[in-house]
Amino acid sequence: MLDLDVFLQQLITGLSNGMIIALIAIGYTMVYGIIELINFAHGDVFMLGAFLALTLVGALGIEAWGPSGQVAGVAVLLVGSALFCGSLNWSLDRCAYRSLRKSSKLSLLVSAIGCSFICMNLGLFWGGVPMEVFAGGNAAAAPKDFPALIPQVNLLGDGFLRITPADLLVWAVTIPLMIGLTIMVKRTRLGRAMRAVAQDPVAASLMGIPVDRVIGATFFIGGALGGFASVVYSLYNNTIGFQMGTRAGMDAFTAAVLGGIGSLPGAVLGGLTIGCVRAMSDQYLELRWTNTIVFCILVLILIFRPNGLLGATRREKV
Amino acid sequence: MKIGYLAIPVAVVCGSLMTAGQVAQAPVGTLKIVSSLPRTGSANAQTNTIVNGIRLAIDECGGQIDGWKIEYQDMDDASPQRGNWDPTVEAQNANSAAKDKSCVAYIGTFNSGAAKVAMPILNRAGLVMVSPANTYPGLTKPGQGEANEPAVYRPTGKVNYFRIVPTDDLQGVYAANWAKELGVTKVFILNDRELYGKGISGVFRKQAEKLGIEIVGFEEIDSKAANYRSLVTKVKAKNPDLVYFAGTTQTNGGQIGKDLRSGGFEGMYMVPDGCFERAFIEAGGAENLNGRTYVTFGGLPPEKLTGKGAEFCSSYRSKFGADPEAYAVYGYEAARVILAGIANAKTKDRAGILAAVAATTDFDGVLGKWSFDADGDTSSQVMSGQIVRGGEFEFVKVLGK
Amino acid sequence: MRWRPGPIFIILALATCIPLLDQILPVELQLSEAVRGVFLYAILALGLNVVTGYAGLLNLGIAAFMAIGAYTFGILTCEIYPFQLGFWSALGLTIPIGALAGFILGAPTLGLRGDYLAIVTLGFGEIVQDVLKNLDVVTKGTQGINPLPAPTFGGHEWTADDEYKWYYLLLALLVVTVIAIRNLERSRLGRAWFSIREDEIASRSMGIRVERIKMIAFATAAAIAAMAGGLSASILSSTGEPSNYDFQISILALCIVIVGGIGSIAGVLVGALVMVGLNSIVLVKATAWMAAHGIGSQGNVLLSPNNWKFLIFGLALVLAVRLKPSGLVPPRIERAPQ
Amino acid sequence: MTVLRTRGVTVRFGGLVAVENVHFAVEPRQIYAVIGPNGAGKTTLFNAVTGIYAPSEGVVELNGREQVDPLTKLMVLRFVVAFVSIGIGTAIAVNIETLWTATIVDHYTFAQPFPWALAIGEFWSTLWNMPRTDSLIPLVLGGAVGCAAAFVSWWRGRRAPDHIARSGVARTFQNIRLFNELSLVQNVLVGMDHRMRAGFLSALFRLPRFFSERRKFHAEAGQLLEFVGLGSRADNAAGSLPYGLRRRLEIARALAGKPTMILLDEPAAGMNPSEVVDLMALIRRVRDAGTTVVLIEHHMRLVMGVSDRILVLQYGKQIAEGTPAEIRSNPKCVEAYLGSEDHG
Repeated sequence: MLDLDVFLQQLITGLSNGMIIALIAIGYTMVYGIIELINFAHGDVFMLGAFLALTLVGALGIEAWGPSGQVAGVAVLLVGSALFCGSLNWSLDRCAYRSLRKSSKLSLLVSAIGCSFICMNLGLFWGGVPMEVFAGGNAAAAPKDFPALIPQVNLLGDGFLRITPADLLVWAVTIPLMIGLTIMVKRTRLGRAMRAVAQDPVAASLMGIPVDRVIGATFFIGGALGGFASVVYSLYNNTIGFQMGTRAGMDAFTAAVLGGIGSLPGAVLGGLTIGCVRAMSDQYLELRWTNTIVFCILVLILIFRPNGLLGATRREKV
Repeated sequence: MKIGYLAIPVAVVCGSLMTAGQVAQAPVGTLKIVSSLPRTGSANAQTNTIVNGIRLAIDECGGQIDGWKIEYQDMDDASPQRGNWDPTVEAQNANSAAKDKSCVAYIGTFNSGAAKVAMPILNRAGLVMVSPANTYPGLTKPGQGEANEPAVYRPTGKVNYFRIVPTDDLQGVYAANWAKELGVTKVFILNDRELYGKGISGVFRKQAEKLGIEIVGFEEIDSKAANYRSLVTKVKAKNPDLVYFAGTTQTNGGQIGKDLRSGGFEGMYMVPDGCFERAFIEAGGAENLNGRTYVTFGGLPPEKLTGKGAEFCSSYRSKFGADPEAYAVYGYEAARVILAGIANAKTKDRAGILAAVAATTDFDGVLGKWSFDADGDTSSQVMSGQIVRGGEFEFVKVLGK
Repeated sequence: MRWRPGPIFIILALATCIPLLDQILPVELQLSEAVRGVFLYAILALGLNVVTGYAGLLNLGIAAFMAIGAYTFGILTCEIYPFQLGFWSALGLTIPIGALAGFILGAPTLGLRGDYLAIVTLGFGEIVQDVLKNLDVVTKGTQGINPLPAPTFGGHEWTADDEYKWYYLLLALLVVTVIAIRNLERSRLGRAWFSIREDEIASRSMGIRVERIKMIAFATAAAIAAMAGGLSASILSSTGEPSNYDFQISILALCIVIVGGIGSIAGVLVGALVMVGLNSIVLVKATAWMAAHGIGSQGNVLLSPNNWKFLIFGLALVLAVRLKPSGLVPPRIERAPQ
Repeated sequence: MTVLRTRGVTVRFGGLVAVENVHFAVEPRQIYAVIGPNGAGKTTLFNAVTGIYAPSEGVVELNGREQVDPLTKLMVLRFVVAFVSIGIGTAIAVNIETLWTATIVDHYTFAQPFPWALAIGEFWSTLWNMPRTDSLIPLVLGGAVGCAAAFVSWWRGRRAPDHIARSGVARTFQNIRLFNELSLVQNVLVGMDHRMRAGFLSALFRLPRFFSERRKFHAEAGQLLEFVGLGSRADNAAGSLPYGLRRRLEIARALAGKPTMILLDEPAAGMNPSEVVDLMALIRRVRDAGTTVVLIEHHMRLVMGVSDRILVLQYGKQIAEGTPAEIRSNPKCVEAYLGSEDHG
C-alpha cells in the first residue's frame, strides 16, 4: 500500500534527521545545563568538524580504501572529528568564556556569538584549501560535496520504501552515544561532578570539585558529540558548507528547548519530534509552511508545558 | 537564430579601443567604473568570477580609452552581519557612486532586490547601470511585474538601467519548451522562494500548462534545510518524469540533485542558469547529476564560443588559472559594453556615456550579436541547453531563436 | 542641582556636526550616510534595550518586528495598494501595529523562563520571514514593496538625494526615542522592569504584576522596532525582501545592546556607533582603500579582504566583552529610575 | 475578623512532607511568631501563605476569604471572549490570502480610486460564504487552543504572589532579596507600585499626574526610610548596604504597600544584641501603626519579648500554639526547642 509506504518513509527520514539534530542538541543542552550559556558557536564548531572530516577524506584518500576499508575510514573520521571538535570547544571555553564566568550571562552570550562568527570565517578559509575534495579551493564559499563513503543502496530491495546504509549509520552512531552518555552522567565521577556544578558551582567548588575543569570537560564532551554529529551529518547529507552551522545550531537549540533544556533525554526527544514534524509537514502540508508549523508546535507545547517535554520544574529556593 | 550565426567570431569592438591601449600619453582624466556585488558571504564564489570578468575586460583595453584612464572599484553590497546583500549597504554604494563625479558607470547588482534599491538613486544621478545578473522582468519590462514597474525605477523618465542577461520570462518558457521536447509528461516544480526562483518557476508553470505537461506538484523549498529527503519522498510518490528546480547553487540546487538520486528518484532534473557554474556540479556531486541533469543558460557556454569568445576563454584561463564560468562571461560582457560605450561617447561624461551605452546596437559580444532595446534589455534571446555528463556541462542545443 | 551635559547629550550634539563636516571632506571620507545607518540601528537597539536591558528578557527576534513595521509601512503607503497613506500617518501606524504584534507573541509566552522565551522569539523571527515570503498575494513575497514615500514638508517630497534632511530627521527621531525611553525608564514602569530583571520572585511578592509589566516591555520594544522598520523602508524606498530582516539583524541589535552596556541608553548609542560603525564604515572604507591600492587579491581566499569581515566582526565582539564585560558605557545606579 | 487562617495546610515536595496539617489563626494587630528548629517548615509555610508554593492540601484564608480566586462569572466570560476572538483571528489568518484577494486585489486597479464600502462588504460576504471546512475548523481549533491557554494562564495565576501581595499581604525573605542595583528609595517605591495609578501614557508624556504622584510617593518613601532608620542613605544602591541594614530595608519595602499583614522571615538573623533591641522596637511600632505582624524567628528573646501568640513547628508538624507563657511552660516545646535557649 503506497500511502503507508509514504508514511513509513517519512517516519524513517524524520527519525534520521531528528537523530542528527538530537546529537547536536545534546551539546547545547549540556553546556546550557552547566553554565546557562546558549553556546551559539556550537553549530559552527560542528561545521568545522565536517570540514576536518572532508579534509581527512582527501588527505588519507579514504574514498579509495575499498568497501571494508571505508568502514574503517568512517571510524577514523568519527574519532578525528570528535577529538577535534571537542578540543576546539574546550579551547573556546578556555579563551573566550572562562574569563567571563563572573560577568552577566548576556556578555557570555555575546562572546559566544563572536566565536560563532570567527568559526564561520575559519570555515570560509578552510573551504579555500587547494585540495581536490574542496574542488581545488577555487570557490571557497560554495557548498562542498562530501563523498558518499557509504553505498546509497536500498537495503529493502527495489520497493518504494528505502532504508539506506546511511540511515543505519545515523542510528548506529547516535543511539549508543546517547546511551553511553546517559550512563556517564548518571554513574561516573565526572558525571556526578557535572551535575553538582550544574546545581551549584559555588557549593561544588567548596566540596573540592575543580569547577573549571569540569566545565572544560563538559565543553569537550559537548563538542565531541558535535564532532560525531558532523561526520554523521556529512555522510547522510553529503554536502557541507561554511554556513551550515547556523541552521543546524538553530534546529538543535530548538530541539534542546522543546525537550526541556538541560535534560539529555529531553534533547533526544526534542530532536526526534522536530525531525518527524518536519517530515510529516513536508509530506502532508506544504514545504513552505514547515518552519512555521514547527514553531507553532513549539509554542503550543511550551504554553502547556513551560519547561519543555521532559524538563524538570525548577523550584527556586525562596 | 542558428548556431552558425551565433558562432561568428566576435569582432573588434571598435578601433579606438585597441589603439588607446597602445598610445602611451598622460591621461586626459580619470573615468571610474564601479561594481556593487555581494562579496561577503555565500555569493562570494559567483561574484568572484564576475569581478574577474570585469577586470579582464578592463585589462584588455589597457586601462585607457582615448587617453582617459579607466579606474575600477569593486564594492561589496553585503555586510558581515547579514552574510548576504544588505539594502542599506547597496543604497550606500549607489549614493557614493552617484556623488563621485569621476564615476561614470555602475556594474551591478547581483540580486534583483538590490537593483530595486539602487536603480532610482542612480537614475536620478544619470549614471549608467549595467547588471550582469538581474533577471527579474519587472525591472525593465512594463506589464511583467507590478503595475507601477518599471516606471518607479526611472524617476527622471530616462532609461539608465541595462542588462545583458535574458530575463526570467524567457528562461522559464524555454525551459518548459525544452522539457516538452525531452518527452516530459509530468513535472514537479520547485523554487527557492527567492525573487529569481519564484519568477522562473511561475513562468515555467504557465508554459508547461500551456504545453499540456501535467504539473504533479509545486513546492517552495526552504533553501537553508540540511537535506530534502522528505521532499524527495513526496516527489517520488507523485512519480514525475522531471523535477524542475528554479533556484541557484547557493539555494541548494546541488543538494536537491543529490537527494533526488539518493532517495531513489530515477527521472530527470532541470535547473536554470543560477546553477550554471562548476560549483553546482561540485556541490551536487558529479555522480549524482551525470546524465540526468539539464541546465539552461542565457547565451552560449564559454567553451562553445569561437573567435573573440574563444580568445576570451583562453585569456581568462591564462590570467585566472580556471575556466570561465557563466558569471564570468556576464561580468566580462557587462564591462565590455560599458567600455565600448565610453569609447563611443561623444563627451566623456555621464550623459554622453549613458547615451552611448543606450545606443548599443549589434554589439559583437561573447554572448552573440545583440542590442539593447528601448527598455534596456538585451535583444539576445539565445539560450542554450546543457546536460551534466562526466562531471562537466555538455552543450546539447540552442533553445529559442 | 546644576545641569551637566550627560554622555547622551554629548553624543547627540556631536552627531549634529557630521553633515557639516562632510561638506569639506572628499567623497571617500564622507560619513553622514553611514551614520544614518548607525541611527537606525540605535533606534532598533533602544527598543531591544527596553526588553532585554531593562526587563532582562532575552529577545532574539527583534528583527521580526522591524519586518512587521517595514511591511506595514509598505502596504499602507505604496501605490500598488489602495491605502496610500502619507509618510507620517503610516509611520505613526507602524507603532501600534508593532505593539500589537508584540502583544500577540508575548501573550502566550511571557510566562516562560528566560531561555525558553529566547527560543520562542528566535522562532518568531524566522516565521515572520516565512509568512512574509509565503503570503505572496498580500506582501508580494520576495519582491519587496516599492516605491515608498519619503516625508513631505511644504509639498516637497524628499528623495534619497536629500540626504542631509534624512540625516536630521533620523537624528530627531532618535532623540525622540531616547526621550521617550528615558521617560519610561524613570517612571514606575522602569522601576518595575528593573525589579523584575533583578529578582522576579521578590518583585512578584511586592505586588508587581510581572506578566503585565513584561508584556508592556515586549510591546514597547516591538513598537520601537516596528518604527525603525518603517523608517528604514522609507529611506530605501523599498521594504527589501523578507530575508533582509533575518536573525543576523536581531543578533546585531543584541550585540549593540550588550557591548554598549545593558540597560544604558548612552551605552546603546555608543554600542551602535561601534558595531555598525565597524561594519559599515571601518570595514567598508578599509576594503575600498585596500582595493584601490592593490592590496590583496581575490584569487586567494586568504588575501581577499572581504573574506576577513566575519572574523573581524567576531573578534571585535569577543574582545569587547572580554575587556569591558559590563559594556562600554555601563548604566549608573544613581541615574536609574527615580 | 481574622486576618490569616490556615486549615490543615500540607505542602509536599515529591515524597517529602515539608508542612503537614497546620491550623492556626492570626487576629488583627497581633504579633504572631512561628518558631521551630531549622528545617521545621516555617519558611515553606510562609511560601504557602504568600502563594509562592501551592499547598498540596488544605486552605489558606486571608481576611476571611480563600486565598485562591474562585472561578467567577467574569472569568468565564473572559474565556468565551478568548475563544471567540482567537477563533475569528485564526480563521482570518488562515484564509488571509483568499480574503485579501477578494477584498483588495479584485477591487483595486492601479491608480484608480478604491471602492471602500464595496470592498468591506465583500470582505464579510467572502468570510461568510467560505467553505465551512476552511472557516469553521480553524475557528474552532484556534478558539479551543486560545480558550485552553487562557484557562491555563488563569489557573497558574490565581494563586500568584503578586495577586496576594496586592490584597494586602507583604513579606520579607530569609535570604534577603533586595533589588541590589536599585537605590534604597527605589526599592521602597517598588513596594508602593501597586498603590500607584499613573499609567504608561502619563509616564511617557510626563503628564501632570505623573509629577504629582511622583512627589507624593517619593515623600512617603523618604518617611518610610526614616521610620526604619535608613533616611540618610536613601540614594545609595541597596547592594552597598551592610547586612543588618538590609533587613530593615526589606521591612521598609514590605511596609511600603500599606499591607494589612506583614510576614517577616527571620528578621533578626545576623544582628547583634543592640540591633535586636532596635528591631523589637521597630516591630512594635509597625504593629502600633495598625499592621498585623507574623514572624519567623530563632531569636528567643525577641520572640518572647514581642509576640502575642506563638506557633511551634517541628518536622513540619504543629506541636503547640499559644501565648508566650503557655509555650514556655509546654514541656513538648521545651524539649524540642527551648532546651537550647542560648541559641542566637
